[in-house]
Amino acid sequence: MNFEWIQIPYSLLTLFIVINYGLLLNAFIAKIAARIGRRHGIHLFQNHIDLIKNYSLRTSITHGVMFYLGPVFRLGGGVGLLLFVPTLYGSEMFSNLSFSGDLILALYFVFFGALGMALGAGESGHPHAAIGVSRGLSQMTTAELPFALAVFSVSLQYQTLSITEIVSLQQGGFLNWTLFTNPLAVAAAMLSFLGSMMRPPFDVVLAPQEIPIGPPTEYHSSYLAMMQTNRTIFPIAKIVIYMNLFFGGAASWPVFFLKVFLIYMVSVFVGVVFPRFRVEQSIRWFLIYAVPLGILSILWV
Amino acid sequence: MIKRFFVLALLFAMGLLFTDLLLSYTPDTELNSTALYYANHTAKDLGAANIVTAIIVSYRGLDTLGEVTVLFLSAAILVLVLPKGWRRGKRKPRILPSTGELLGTGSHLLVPLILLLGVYLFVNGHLTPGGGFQGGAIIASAALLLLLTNPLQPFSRHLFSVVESIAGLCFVVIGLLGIVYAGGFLDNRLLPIGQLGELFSAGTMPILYSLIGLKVGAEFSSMLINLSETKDS
Amino acid sequence: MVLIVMSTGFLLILMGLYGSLTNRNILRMIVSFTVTNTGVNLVLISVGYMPGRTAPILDETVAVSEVAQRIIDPVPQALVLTAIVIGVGVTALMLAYAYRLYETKGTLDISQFTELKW
Amino acid sequence: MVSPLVLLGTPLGMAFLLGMLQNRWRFASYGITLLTMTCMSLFSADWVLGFASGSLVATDFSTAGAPPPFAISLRMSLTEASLILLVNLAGLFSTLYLKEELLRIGRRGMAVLLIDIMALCGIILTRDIFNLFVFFELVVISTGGLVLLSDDQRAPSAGFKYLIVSQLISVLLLIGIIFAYHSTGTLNIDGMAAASLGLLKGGALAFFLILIAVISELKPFPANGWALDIYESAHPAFSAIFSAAASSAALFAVAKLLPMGGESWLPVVSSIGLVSFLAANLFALCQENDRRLLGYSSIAQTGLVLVVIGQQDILGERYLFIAGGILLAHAVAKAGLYWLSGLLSNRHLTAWTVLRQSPLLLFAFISFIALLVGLPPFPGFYAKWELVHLLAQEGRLAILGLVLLGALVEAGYLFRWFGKVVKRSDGGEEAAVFSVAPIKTLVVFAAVAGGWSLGYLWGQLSLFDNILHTIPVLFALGFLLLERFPVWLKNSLAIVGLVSYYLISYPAYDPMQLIFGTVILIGGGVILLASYSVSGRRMGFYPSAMLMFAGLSLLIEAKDSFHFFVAWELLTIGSYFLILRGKQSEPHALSYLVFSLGGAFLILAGFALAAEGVELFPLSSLSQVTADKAPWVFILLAVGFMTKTASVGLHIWLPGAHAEAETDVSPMVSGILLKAGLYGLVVLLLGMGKQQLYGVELTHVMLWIGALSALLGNLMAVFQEDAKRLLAYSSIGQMGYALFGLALMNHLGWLMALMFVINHYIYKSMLFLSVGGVAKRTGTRLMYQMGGLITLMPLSFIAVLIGIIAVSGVPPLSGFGGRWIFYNAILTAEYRLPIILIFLAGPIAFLYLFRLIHTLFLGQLKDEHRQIKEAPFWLIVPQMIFVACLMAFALVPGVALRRFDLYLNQFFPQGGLNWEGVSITSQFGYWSPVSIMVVVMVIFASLLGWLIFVNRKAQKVKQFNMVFAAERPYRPETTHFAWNFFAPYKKALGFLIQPLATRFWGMVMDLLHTSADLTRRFYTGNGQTYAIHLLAFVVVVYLFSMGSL
Repeated sequence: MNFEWIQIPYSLLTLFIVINYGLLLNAFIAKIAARIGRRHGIHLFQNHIDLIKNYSLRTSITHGVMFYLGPVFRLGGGVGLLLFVPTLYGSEMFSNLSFSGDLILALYFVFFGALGMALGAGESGHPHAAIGVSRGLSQMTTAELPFALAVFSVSLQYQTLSITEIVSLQQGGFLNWTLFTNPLAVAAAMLSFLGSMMRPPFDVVLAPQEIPIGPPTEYHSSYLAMMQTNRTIFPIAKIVIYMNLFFGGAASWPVFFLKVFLIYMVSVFVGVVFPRFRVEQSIRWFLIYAVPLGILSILWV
Repeated sequence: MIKRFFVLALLFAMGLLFTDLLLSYTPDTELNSTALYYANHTAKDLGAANIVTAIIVSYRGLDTLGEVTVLFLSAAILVLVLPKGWRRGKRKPRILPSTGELLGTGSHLLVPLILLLGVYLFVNGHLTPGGGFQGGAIIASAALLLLLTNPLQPFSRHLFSVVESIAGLCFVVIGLLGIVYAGGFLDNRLLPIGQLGELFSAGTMPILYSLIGLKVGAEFSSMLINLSETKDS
Repeated sequence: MVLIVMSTGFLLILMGLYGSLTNRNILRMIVSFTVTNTGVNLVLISVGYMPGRTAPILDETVAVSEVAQRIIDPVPQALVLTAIVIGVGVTALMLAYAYRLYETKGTLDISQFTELKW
Repeated sequence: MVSPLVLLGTPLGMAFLLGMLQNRWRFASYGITLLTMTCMSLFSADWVLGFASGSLVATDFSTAGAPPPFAISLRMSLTEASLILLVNLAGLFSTLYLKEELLRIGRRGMAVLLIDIMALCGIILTRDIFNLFVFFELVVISTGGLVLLSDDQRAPSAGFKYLIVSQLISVLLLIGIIFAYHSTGTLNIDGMAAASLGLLKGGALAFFLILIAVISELKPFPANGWALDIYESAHPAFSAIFSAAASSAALFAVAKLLPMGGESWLPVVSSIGLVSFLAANLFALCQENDRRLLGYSSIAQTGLVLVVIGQQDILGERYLFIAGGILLAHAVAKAGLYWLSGLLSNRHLTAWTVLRQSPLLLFAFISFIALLVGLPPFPGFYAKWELVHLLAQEGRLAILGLVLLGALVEAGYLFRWFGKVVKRSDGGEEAAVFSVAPIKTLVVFAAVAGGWSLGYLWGQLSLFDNILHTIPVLFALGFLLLERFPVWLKNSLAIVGLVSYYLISYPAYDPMQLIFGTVILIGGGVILLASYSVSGRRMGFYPSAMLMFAGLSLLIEAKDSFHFFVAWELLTIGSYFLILRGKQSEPHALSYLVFSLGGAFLILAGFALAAEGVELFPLSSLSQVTADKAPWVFILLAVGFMTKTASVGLHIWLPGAHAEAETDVSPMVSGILLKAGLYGLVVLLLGMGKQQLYGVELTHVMLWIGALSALLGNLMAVFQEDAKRLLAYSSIGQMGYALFGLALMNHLGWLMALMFVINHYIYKSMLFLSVGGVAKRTGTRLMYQMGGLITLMPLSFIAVLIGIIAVSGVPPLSGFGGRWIFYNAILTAEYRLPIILIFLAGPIAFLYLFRLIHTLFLGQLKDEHRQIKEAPFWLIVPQMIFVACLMAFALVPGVALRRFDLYLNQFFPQGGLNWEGVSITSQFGYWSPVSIMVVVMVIFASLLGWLIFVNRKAQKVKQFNMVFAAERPYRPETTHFAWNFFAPYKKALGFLIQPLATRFWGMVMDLLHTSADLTRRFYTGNGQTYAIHLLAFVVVVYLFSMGSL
């Protein structure tokens, strides 16, 4: 695979689609949650509106250089993650910039945003930001572990690290999906998925005591807008990876939308049902339940 | 008490060792090679009648040199060990009871004879039993007698040291001359061997033995004196 | 005969050692050592002895010709002489030391001179 | 040539002459003594030269014109000649040293001294056993006199103890002699040997008595209490004679007597020596009095020589070389140390700190210690090397192990002493004064010169090249002469030296060497740039640093085990001195040294085991080691190397050593020195490949160790409060990765390891430099006391930022390359379980890295730091260079790795990478650094640009202008969340980092010390008890040897 200039507009197109889908998805889920709570809930395009509003706002304060870099890292991480992974299987158009690296690139690029965000928040000099970061990182180390193990077992299973090939090897009937050929790995991965979605029971990282006064408040207007954009892109980018690795990928946009929605809902449902863990609890939880699955999956392959 | 038992146990083990030696020991019936060599060669090579003397002064002269050095050393170290300042007699003059007429006269009578005997012994060392060490010891006993008679007896310490030093020097020099003019270190054939059994025979042997005698006498005496003067300090 | 002398010598050695290792008084130790030395000297001369022979001195009784058959081994006698003299030297030195030690501490108990240890 | 009889006669005559002089003529007598000593030394030197030039052969000199068996005879050969030279020189210099004392006590004292020296020569020369006894008695008596030279009140009691013991000894000796005479009919030693005394009826016993008596003169453990008391209380100059000359003479006597008994007695001698060696070294551990400590050390060294004598049956013609090497080195060093101790007033070890006032004396001190420990280039080193090899060749492994153990303990306490001397504050009120008597100092330096020339001589005599002929070593030693010059000059010289040496030698390197060589030499040069920031002279820095670099460069050039080991020792010593320079680094430097030497000894043993008698063992033939030995060799070498890479369990020296070192030293020891261990492992694995022991795949074990090191190193780094310690622990983790990669034993694993070598050098050096700069400015290394420095030290911040992105392996920087290769490597690995640990370790890196950058540069700026400036210019320069390198390496890793990748094909043919164009493809995946960089940069730049555009008018708010629960904080401390940063993490995983290793090693040390402290108490100080000890010793040896014979 080599680079042609045409891939740039294609990638931007992917980006556009994903952003809109993500915004709608968030709004939709918020509405569902509201309806369950017998409330009317937000307007379906509320997120679009907020985003546009925030982007159009001007600010006249900054906390310093890293304060700028934080959101940039964050969003850069999101976008990069999305673009380094082929969105639709088999379509030259939507395989984005995946020529520049394989699965490992995606795996490690996840951290790019997290690191940058942490730094930016730190610059604000706000203690709670640091607390939140320390919690987030602590939880991440073990939350990512089962996923890494699953990825390893999958790449052992298919003897390749190229996402496209992994997807291609799952074609031909859903029974070829990794979900069925290597269920242990998928189980482990999905558990770690819960951890990385910033939803209960693993959302202590942005627990209420950080929300009103942590990074999101220090970050306002266009900074906030960038981070909101990222919050819409990033989960989907991640889900795309899961989809490609475990659920046979998507050959067309409708399938894509469907699979992403379903996978996303998993975390939502779990989040609605379960209460929140403290960080050390979640660490232990991952080590006790998720990691063994991952190890088994490796040994089993 | 435990210590005693421990020591006893150790000595018992040593006793075993010694008995082991004892049992493995069988007296010779013939002279072994070395002794045989001495027996056969002493007379005709060195011309000494007393083989032991020949061995001491010539064959194993280096040992003897060591011996006299040992005495020299202990005499010298004695002076070092004994605390400083005692030599100055300028502490309270020592009042001693008289040692009695008998001892006084007796000593005056005996000392010359004793000296004479000593000299005789080491001069004839190469012919008759006895020799430098015995003679020296006897000479020293004369000094002892004098000390007994009068503990305050004034001795010229310098005389002693000069005598012993000169004797030692001559011993070494004669020995070294042996390397040049004779068969080797302390070879007594520096001088003519002479007639076996005569006084002036056996080359340098009588001279050396006399030197030893003087030296030993001087050293023993100076040791006695030094020790005696520590009496009441 | 020889064995008697020799065993006496060994006995003296052991007695002397016992005395010097159990008596705390320095002078007694020195005396015991002289006993030991005497024993050693006894052993030395007893080794050279041969029954029925005479002292290794040539005189009218011992002719030069038959000397090899008549005299006893002269070497141990020479050695014992040396040993005696050396013993005397060491004893004198030890006595002087005893005096010096008495000077410093006013006691002759060996177990009192233990500032240097470990 | 002067007849040896004159050599004995002259001093004797002079002594008699002295007896005759007047007490008044003190100076005349002193002159005579000095003159005699000088002549004797000259005569014996003449003999030595004669033999050395080969113009002479060993000759016997008979006395009394009778042939040897019947009259006493002396022998003169090279051995005797050199020994009497040693004795006479010791006597001469001690006479010089003793000027005042001798003049005080007068001619008798001088006479005694003369006779003592004469008697020692006699012991060496004579071939008659009774004569030997006479000379021994002379030595005893004169010792009894010379002890009194000391003004120490306790000296007489020590002398008396000696007399008591010597009485016992002479009893044994006499009885032995007379019975030996009886059974062989001669007193001549050669005659007795010819009659093979040991086999005759009763002869064995007689020989036993003689032997045990002479050995007792060597102060063997446990019958040596008296000797220690003499060493402690006697005048140092006499102790010098007592230790250097008397021991040597007695040792030679033993060697001379042994043929009488025959081979069967050698084991007895060896075991006596071994016991003394170990016990004395052990007891020395808890000595506080310098002279007593030296005494213990002399006893130990004598024991070691005794072991060599006992092993002469296997040493062959190298016997003299080995024994002589150890003996002479010990004699010179010990004499020198005693003379040195005479310059000091206070007897406590720490009192030696006053030596710091005179660099020359300090140099003398360390030279002596190096001589004792047997470090290159001193004789002991060559001797130890050959000894160990011969022992291993003959399979006497127990002796080998014990010897090395004792040597380790000895090095331990000697270097602990050195550390105290260099680092301790010279103790306030009871500060020792030290007299600079010119003559005495001269004497000391004579010893130093002797030591170094001995080193050169042994280098010439050894089977291998002379260490003192290698250019790097000379270059390093050359800096000793430049100490007076300012830093900038020396620094420039050093950098030029490193770079030019690289330019000279790199064409000869293969790619492997090239990568290490570049990291070492060029990398060293870059780090040295930082040293320009230091002003003044910086005494001792450059010789040590250059010694380390010399060792490193020799290491990668080494073709055979000897040169490899030499280089290893050199770099260890150099780095030890470097580390020791830090303010608080005394204990850490010590533990570093002890661990390193321990590792070095393991390596030595491994090589010796592998060599199987091959003189010059090429590293390449590690592959031909016989199958039964191979795994053991592998283990020994691997463990040895892993002490350097601080693999978990052997890691406890690293954090302190790296953290406490100076700002520009930390990057050297961390970024460069650690690579030595890796290089060793590379050589080992290339040579021996996979080894199995009892069915256990050893490389598999290494995999686990590597993974554990990676995990635990990272975990421990997370919980540090001290910035430099954090970095140090992270080094453990990084080395764990590299070890893991090597242990994978496949193409990509090795590529990854090499990638880590380069990466770790770059970013760890960079981080240590910037953190060091920050610490320099803020005056603390505790992270929670810093914060908000980003505006004050922007450049340092950039360096750290780039550094941590690289370390964490996040794209697009070079760390990612390592991770990518790692994933491809493990896909082909046979073992999967250890990989899980690595996976866990990976993300943990983020924790400590974020903590590092956050708590230093972000968060709240402290009031006391508001004024500080950016780090010194010369600290920033290398950092910026490193940033550039990092970027370049991230873009085009091919330049460094490609050649190495091809090179690896000859070892691991399959699984190489494919480097076409900008993208790198493996059999599993692909990776294109350039496009990643471009994509990321484009996204990044466009977003940032837009942000800046919309917020162009934004201005920076005040430090506390933030919403804080409706409050405004006023003190930065209250709002800087930094201390115990990862509290919840500690709650969850803290149990993993129990300091087990630390506890274990601490326990070992305590065990050694307490046992030593308890057992040494049986030296009650009672002369009678000592006599009993001696008797017990005799009895025990008697029972044992009679049982064994």
